[in-house]
Amino acid sequence: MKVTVRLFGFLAEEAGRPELTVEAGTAGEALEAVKVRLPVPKSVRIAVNEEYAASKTPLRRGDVVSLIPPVAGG
Amino acid sequence: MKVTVRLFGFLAEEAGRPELTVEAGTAGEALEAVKVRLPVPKSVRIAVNEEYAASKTPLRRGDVVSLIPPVAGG
Amino acid sequence: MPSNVTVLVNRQALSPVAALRAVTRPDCGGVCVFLGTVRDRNEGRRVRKIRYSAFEAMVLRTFRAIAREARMKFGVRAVYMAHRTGMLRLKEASVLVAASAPHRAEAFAGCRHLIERVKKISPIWKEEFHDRGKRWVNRG
Amino acid sequence: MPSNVTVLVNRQALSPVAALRAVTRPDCGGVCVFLGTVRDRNEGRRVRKIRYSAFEAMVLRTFRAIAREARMKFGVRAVYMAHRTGMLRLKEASVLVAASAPHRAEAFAGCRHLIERVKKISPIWKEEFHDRGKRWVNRG
Repeated sequence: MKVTVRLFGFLAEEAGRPELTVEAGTAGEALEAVKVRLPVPKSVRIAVNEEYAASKTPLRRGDVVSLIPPVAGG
Repeated sequence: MKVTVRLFGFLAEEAGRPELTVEAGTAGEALEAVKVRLPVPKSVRIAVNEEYAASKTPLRRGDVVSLIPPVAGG
Repeated sequence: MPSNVTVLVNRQALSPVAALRAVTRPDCGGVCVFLGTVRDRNEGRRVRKIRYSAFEAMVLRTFRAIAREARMKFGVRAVYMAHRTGMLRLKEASVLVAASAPHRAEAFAGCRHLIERVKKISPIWKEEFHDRGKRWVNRG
Repeated sequence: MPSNVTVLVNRQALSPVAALRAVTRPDCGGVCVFLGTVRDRNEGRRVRKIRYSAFEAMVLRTFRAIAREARMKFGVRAVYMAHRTGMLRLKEASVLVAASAPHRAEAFAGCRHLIERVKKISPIWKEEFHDRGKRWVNRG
């Protein structure tokens, strides 16, 4: 299934774009697919839509995966 | 020595006035002199000029004694 | 401690904007502010309004001493302390204290220290007004 | 939790006055506010400005979740949480959190909880600009 992966922070900067499209059935597969194209540190977390999600989370049509670099708000 | 004693909070209300003049040589003597005229609970503290002071603090001409009821700011 | 300490006690409404302007500094990453506001209940009674009175000159002295303590104990860099007097309605702020520090832990600890000490040592009194009658709070 | 929670993330300057208006309640005796401000040094570097970016929709979700936590754990009655994005100069506030509670201990604890959790879970990033060059903070 084609999935949109949104990139943030230094990942977006390094990719030179705010999102990628990958082929994946779970959140973790989406991450792995991005790693083929872009170095992604271990500390990056995954969100599905607007919630943090485990790697094994299955994706449904229309879900958006986001890669969340270590946060630095405040 | 004649000393001005300032009253605050419920003490001023009960005395019906913001100060009294008493005869005293120490802060404690001033307090005792007020007690003759007015019930003063044990929890009342003494200040000389603008500082908390012990009973034995000697008074100098021009010193003002203040009776400080339990504080309730904030 | 010079102008990085601001102390006020008067009848005017408290100004959070003035407080923040006074304590915000380029060497500080955080500001913690506490406001005490008039609550509608106290010790089981319904409260209508509160009148604060103060021995102003001594209050200002205690504020400066408390600010020094906060600097020594918690490394806060700037302090603002203001207490209002006169009659206050529900929700109005009676006290506003603020502290800035390089890091947030010190800002919180310093600000907490300010309010705790004000409540312990600053010569301020309050009369609580009920539907009928009033009472001096913490009469001792 | 209904309208006693206000959450914001945008490019506009933070408003302490709006925060206080939002959280002040007659059943609360205290409001604690924390502001994070841009500091001129970080990890030994001189900082000139900071650019914040955010995954806004998710930030708002995390803010609401954090406000619920503060209510459950500390009994705070109203919460205001706002984070700014875009380029900020020294001394400007990047984050403003506020909590009201019946008593001050809960207001302080609740407010502290808000900022600690924002720093842990809210998807916000910052680029620190130096005299030359810039870096992503907490790049991991």
